[in-house]
Amino acid sequence: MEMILNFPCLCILLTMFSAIISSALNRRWARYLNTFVVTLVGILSAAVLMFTLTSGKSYVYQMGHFPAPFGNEIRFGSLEAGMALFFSVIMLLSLNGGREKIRMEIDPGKEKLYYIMINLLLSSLLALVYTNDIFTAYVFVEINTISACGMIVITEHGRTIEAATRYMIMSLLGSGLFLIGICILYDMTGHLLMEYLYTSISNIMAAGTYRIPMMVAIALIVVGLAIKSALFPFHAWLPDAYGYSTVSSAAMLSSLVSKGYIFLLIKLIYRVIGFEVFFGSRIINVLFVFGLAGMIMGSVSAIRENDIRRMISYSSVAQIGYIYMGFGLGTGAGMVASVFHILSHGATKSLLFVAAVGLTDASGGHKEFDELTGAAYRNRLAGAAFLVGALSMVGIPLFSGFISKLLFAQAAVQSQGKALAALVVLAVSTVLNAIYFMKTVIRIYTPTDKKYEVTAFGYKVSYAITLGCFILLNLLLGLFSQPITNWITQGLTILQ
Amino acid sequence: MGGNLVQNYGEVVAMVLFGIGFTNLLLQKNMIKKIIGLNIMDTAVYLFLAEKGYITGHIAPIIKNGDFSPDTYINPVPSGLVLTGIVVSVSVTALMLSLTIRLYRRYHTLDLDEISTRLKKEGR
Amino acid sequence: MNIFNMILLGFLVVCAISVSFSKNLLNSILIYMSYSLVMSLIWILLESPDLAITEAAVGAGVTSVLFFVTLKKIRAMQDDGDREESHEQDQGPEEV
Amino acid sequence: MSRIRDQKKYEKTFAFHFFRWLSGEKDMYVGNMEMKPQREPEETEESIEERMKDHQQVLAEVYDQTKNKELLLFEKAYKFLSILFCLALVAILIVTVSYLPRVGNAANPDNNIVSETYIKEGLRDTGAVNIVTGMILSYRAFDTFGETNVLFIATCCVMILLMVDEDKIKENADSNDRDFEPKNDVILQKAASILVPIVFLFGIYVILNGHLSPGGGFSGGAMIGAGLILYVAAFGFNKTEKFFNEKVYTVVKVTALVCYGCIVAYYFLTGANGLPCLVPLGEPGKILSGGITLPINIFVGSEVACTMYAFYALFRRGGL
Repeated sequence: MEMILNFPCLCILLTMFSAIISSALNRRWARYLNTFVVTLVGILSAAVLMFTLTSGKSYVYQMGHFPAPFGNEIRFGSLEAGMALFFSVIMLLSLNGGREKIRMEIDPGKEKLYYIMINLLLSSLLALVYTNDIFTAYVFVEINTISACGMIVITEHGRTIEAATRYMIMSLLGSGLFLIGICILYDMTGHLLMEYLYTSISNIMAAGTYRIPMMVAIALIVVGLAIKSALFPFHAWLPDAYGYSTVSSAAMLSSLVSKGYIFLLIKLIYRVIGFEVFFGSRIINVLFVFGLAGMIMGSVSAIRENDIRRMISYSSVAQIGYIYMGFGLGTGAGMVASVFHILSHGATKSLLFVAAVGLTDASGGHKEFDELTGAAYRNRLAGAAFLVGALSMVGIPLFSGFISKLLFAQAAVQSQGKALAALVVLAVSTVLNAIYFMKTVIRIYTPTDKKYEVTAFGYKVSYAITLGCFILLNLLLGLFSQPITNWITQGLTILQ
Repeated sequence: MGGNLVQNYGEVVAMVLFGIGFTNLLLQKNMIKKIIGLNIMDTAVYLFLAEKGYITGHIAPIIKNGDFSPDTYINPVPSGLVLTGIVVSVSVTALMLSLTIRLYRRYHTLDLDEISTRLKKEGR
Repeated sequence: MNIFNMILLGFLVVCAISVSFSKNLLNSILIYMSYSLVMSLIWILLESPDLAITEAAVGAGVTSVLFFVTLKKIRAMQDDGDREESHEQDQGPEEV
Repeated sequence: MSRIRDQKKYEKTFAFHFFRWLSGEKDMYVGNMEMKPQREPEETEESIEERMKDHQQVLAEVYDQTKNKELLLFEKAYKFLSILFCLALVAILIVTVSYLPRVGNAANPDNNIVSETYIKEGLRDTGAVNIVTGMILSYRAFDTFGETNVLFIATCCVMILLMVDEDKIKENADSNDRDFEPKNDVILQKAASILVPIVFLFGIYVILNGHLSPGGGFSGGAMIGAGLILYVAAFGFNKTEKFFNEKVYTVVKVTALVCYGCIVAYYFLTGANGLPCLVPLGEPGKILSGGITLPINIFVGSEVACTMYAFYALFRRGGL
């Protein structure tokens, strides 16, 4: 067996080991270890991505000495490897961009614990991406939830505690539904591995024996994951959690944690439930409606917001609505658009959070729009980065957001019966996006006389490099959209 | 309605308990009761799984007298899953309780609704 | 044994409902503790001694202790807040 | 050889202009584009005060439940709908159950090749007489390692929330309840001095016999943890610190987790690459059997015991 096939398993084990060892180190070494491990995971994932792209196949890696239906397994193709690479890149960049803030906002005694959370978050994300066993997925979903909670509460602020409590309650409701869905599924099929589940489910659907329980189980799993990834009516915890936690946490929560659940859902749709069964069921209509509602309501709430961080958070609600709308379209093109939007939103939202912190710091730490007037002149790079992020979110060509909107529109046109609703809401949501992002951009580019205390934060080299990398990532996603969509399409085909 | 409702009474109870736990977690105002609801919900799922693994007349899966026949022992898989689940739920419970302590220290109440109302009253 | 199983299951439902409607937090924690114990009995009846032993140690033991400690801490903070108002506020529950 | 450019020449370079632009001191195109600074709208102190007061009042009245009838109505409707939703969920689940296969039937789909193989081959493959323990530690080792990590991360998260710095302890007294330590309760101490050794022994028995009888690392570890908690409750933290303090805790936990991780990593990598596992399975029924089950049980047991004690200690006094 080739060495490279061991890499995904090694990545998961490495991140777990680094978390365990970090608890015995001091904070500086924990930081170095964390950076090293995240970089290493990125490099290894890139190697796996190259390997799977050239071979065009997917591989099953058995965890232990026991073959298929008995032991645990992980499985990787090009899509999984690419996602792992993307997650580690975004994690590295958001950590780097918020490093100063981490130092300032987190109690030095607890910084070590923060890096433990990050390491385990990465390991759970990798496991969610690679896993081939749904009960393993449940365990790692819990790790993901707990580490996200830790990342929210690390800043000592009453609001974060309240937001974390709400987040935990919502997540636990979601986990409960997810778990009972898995149990019902296990009861009907007797398997936990994805391939065997897939065969059993297609047999059951063909025979028509357990039709109703099967539908209920699928609905429970999908709704559980949707609740966990903050689909529209379940987003009450989100603005406070993103708005008041430290900036790296906010960037990672919006672009990694919720995306991990969504990627798991995509994997379940293709590998467990089956494309035809899922798109033949009514549940996609529910996802479609809630997705559309989220696109509108998230943007409306964002317009009414007077705090830049909370505004970006509400924008996340709208973007998650887009992704679920893509699921709800019920076509392969819709799924491709959703996966692309995971990438583009991940890259853009973390950029916006990191840039926003530069702007607020140049305005004496105020987050209200009144105080942000002219902030882009006080910290030019952050202003430019925010401009790029805002343009991408609105969907200006050249940037990644445009491509995802284009893909959504194309997918909507192809779908039957849902084209009109999807296109209208897409247009309305784009206009609403434009309203609140352009409002902010105009505000930060309006010159003002008011003087603010100059903080050293915005001029750190690492911060500038981070913003540059983010802008580059955004442009890459926007300019090389064709190979990326090809890769996604190919990855989704071999996912099955 | 399918025909197995009466035979599956244990599972019906598990589902009722799941519903009670879910309702408590969603609607109780008091944090402690929410957490108890969470525990009830989790144990209900585990009860459901344990019922699924049970086979009438079979014994616990600990090999006795060199008998390896599957007709002697119950299904071991659900037990293993529940064992994993119990540990997950105790860690989550501990985390929620510590969040409760912090909330109480900050706001001096256990009522989550009251906290959010107060936060809204204070404004941003 | 079937009847016994049914009685225990009925007890579980009664416990769960009374937890939801009990006014006193200490009572609901005690009820939850008995709920866990009954649950481990049921698991013995379902031939899963591994689960029973774990639930008895973790669910009825450690989790309940954690609940009690939380309640005690909250009471302690309460007492700190209004010590002059009421002195006969009940003591924190005994552990174990 | 370094070249020092004089200040005036440097001021003309592009880099100088760029860095000044970056730091917001000067506009690059100041000659090209007219930009008028915006003036702050003039406000007297009174008007600011009035505005803030109005704002506060609006917020207070909007969210005041006793006065705002619409809000009350909305909340009631919301609550009613939530209860309806929960009832519907229970109804759906019960209908689902009525379609599921019967309990206790040996022909159910979940009693398939997988569970049969676990029973038939479990002892030969893993060396554990207790199939459940053998299964979760060998066949599903990845799950179980993840689960141990859940415990670990939960401890870290509780530490983030409740850990109190040594110097801050004096400032806020309510965060540590050293005042609430037991005051030499004779009955409790006598009972504990009898019970604690028994609890410890039983826990160790359960851990060491995890592959032979019901139980295993998790239940045994929880028992030892409960024993530690009982000891602390009876004799106070000062006595416990003599043999179980933060240092011991860290050493035990990290060692246990690292050893467990190494075993698991070895097991995964050899298994996937088709190499034989060099751990002998031993003779079934003996303590020293079960392949990797026994060492993993010991490590998991010590980790769980540490975690349970850590939860209690963190809850009680915000430190270990």
